Amino acid sequence: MSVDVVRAGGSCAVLVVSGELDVYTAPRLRECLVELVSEGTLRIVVDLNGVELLDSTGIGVLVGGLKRIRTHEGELALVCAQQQLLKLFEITRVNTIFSVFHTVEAATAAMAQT
Amino acid sequence: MSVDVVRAGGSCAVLVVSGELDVYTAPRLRECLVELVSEGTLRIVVDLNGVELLDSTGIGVLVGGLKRIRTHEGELALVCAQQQLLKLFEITRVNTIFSVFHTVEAATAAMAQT
Amino acid sequence: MRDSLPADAVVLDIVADPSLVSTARVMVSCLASTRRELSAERLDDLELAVSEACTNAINSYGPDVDAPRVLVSWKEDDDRVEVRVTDRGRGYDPAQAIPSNSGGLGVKLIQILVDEACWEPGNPGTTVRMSLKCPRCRVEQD
Amino acid sequence: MRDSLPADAVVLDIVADPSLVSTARVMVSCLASTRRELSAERLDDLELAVSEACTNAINSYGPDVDAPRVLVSWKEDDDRVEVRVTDRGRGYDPAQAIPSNSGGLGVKLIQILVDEACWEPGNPGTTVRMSLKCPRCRVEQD
Ligand SMILES: Nc1ncnc2c1ncn2[C@@H]1O[C@H](COP(=O)(O)OP(=O)(O)O)[C@@H](O)[C@H]1O
Ligand SMILES: Nc1ncnc2c1ncn2[C@@H]1O[C@H](COP(=O)(O)OP(=O)(O)O)[C@@H](O)[C@H]1O
Repeated sequence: MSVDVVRAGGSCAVLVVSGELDVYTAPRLRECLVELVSEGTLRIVVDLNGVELLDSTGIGVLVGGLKRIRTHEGELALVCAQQQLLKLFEITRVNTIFSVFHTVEAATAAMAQT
Repeated sequence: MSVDVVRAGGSCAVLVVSGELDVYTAPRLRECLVELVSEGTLRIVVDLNGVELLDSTGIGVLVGGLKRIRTHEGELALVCAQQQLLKLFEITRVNTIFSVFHTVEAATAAMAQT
Repeated sequence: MRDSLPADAVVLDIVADPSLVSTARVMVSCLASTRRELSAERLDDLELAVSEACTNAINSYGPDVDAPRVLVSWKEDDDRVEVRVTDRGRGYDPAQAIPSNSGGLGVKLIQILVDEACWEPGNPGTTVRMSLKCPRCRVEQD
Repeated sequence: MRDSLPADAVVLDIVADPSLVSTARVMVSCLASTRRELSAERLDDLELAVSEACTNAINSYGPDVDAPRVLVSWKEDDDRVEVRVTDRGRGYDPAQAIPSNSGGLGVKLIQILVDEACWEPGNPGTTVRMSLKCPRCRVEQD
């Protein structure tokens, strides 16, 4: 699993995640989210299009990140166009708490309006 | 492992092998070679460029195929441009008994001259 | 820990460590993709279920357990495959589990992703048995 | 068959069947690629050595052996990894082996592909220990 942070101007960042997001690798994403929020990045887009596996621990980290950022009145959106992950978001009802976009462009555009 | 037989006109055939050629899959290649030789195909090119793993059992099948075809005064050539396999041919000295070409075209052209 | 496993099973025996869950996934994925007719989607489902089960098995051990291990086994017949994940941790009875809002995602996913899932007490620990209906490969590929 | 294995090893226990050699390879390949700094070439070398060792272990059993099995274990420290392949077959002593023209490719390959290889008698059977010098991954990847 790797996480690349791309600054998108202002208090916005895109996190490009690739590989497998599981009980072993998810803590690295959590650290990254915590660090961004604590330094004031309050608009975060997590790009999951390069993710090959996402399990409940990974989902837990995303939900935790969302909660954390919302306590600072920020926002976190997901980018995902993969059928397998979209199915997972539906099963777990994660799609009811996150905004999910197919492309980074759509997500950052929506973010800019909040 | 999969083997596709491509007729190249006359008594010549190209065997396109892909996947892993090991103790489990090599017998399928052996059967294929035996069948071709027994029906009179005496110029065979084995294209190994799609092979991801070749072990000593696979090499044994190739050597066995060469021996069989030579008793019928035919010829068998290998196609391979992968460093890992070329290294293996060198270590095992298989390159001293086979003609190894980088492309199918080079191999069939050489075959046509025998 | 291995007595009740069928004699012809494939068994992976790992230290209960998060870094080894990927090894359990690739083992099951290799077996499933080379030996069974399964769509890419069902293969992903099985991999994810194995991942969840291993995570729970690892989490079943307290921090002070000496040499905690997890077994992942594969068994198949003509109609189905069964993957079992066994731990000797604190034990789990899904009938007694208290439904909560935050947790419970892993167990729920396992139940949805595979055709049949059951949890057996292990005295100590737990074995989760997950099975998928699928025919053998006509020609095995790799 | 497992008594002499280190407590923190990863162990794969398979039926001695050619169709399962690929599973042994992917297990070792996953462990090596996620945990160690190894070039693609050395990774291929290790996979091939494991393949050869498993093939020999499977071939060590006669056709009438009941439930023959092969163990593949992984063990690592800061400087090196060791893969062991254990069978309970007819036994092998490389010092006694008769060099031949046709055979002997598998054993020779193992010796060339890994940094150190040795064969130990198993009473019955054989364990081949293959080790590769390589550092741990700085950041583990997958
Ligand atoms: N193998 C197991 N051993 C012990 N407890 C388990 C096991 N599997 C599941 N559980 C229990 O079931 C609960 C729900 O698990 P799960 O659905 O994976 O969600 P979470 O782990 O996020 O709580 C866990 O908190 C744990 O108490
Ligand atoms: N684990 C083993 N158990 C018994 N015999 C073995 C084992 N490994 C190697 N051998 C012996 O060593 C010989 C050489 O093996 P190898 O180099 O793989 O070539 P081949 O199998 O083609 O003869 C085998 O024929 C076998 O007799």
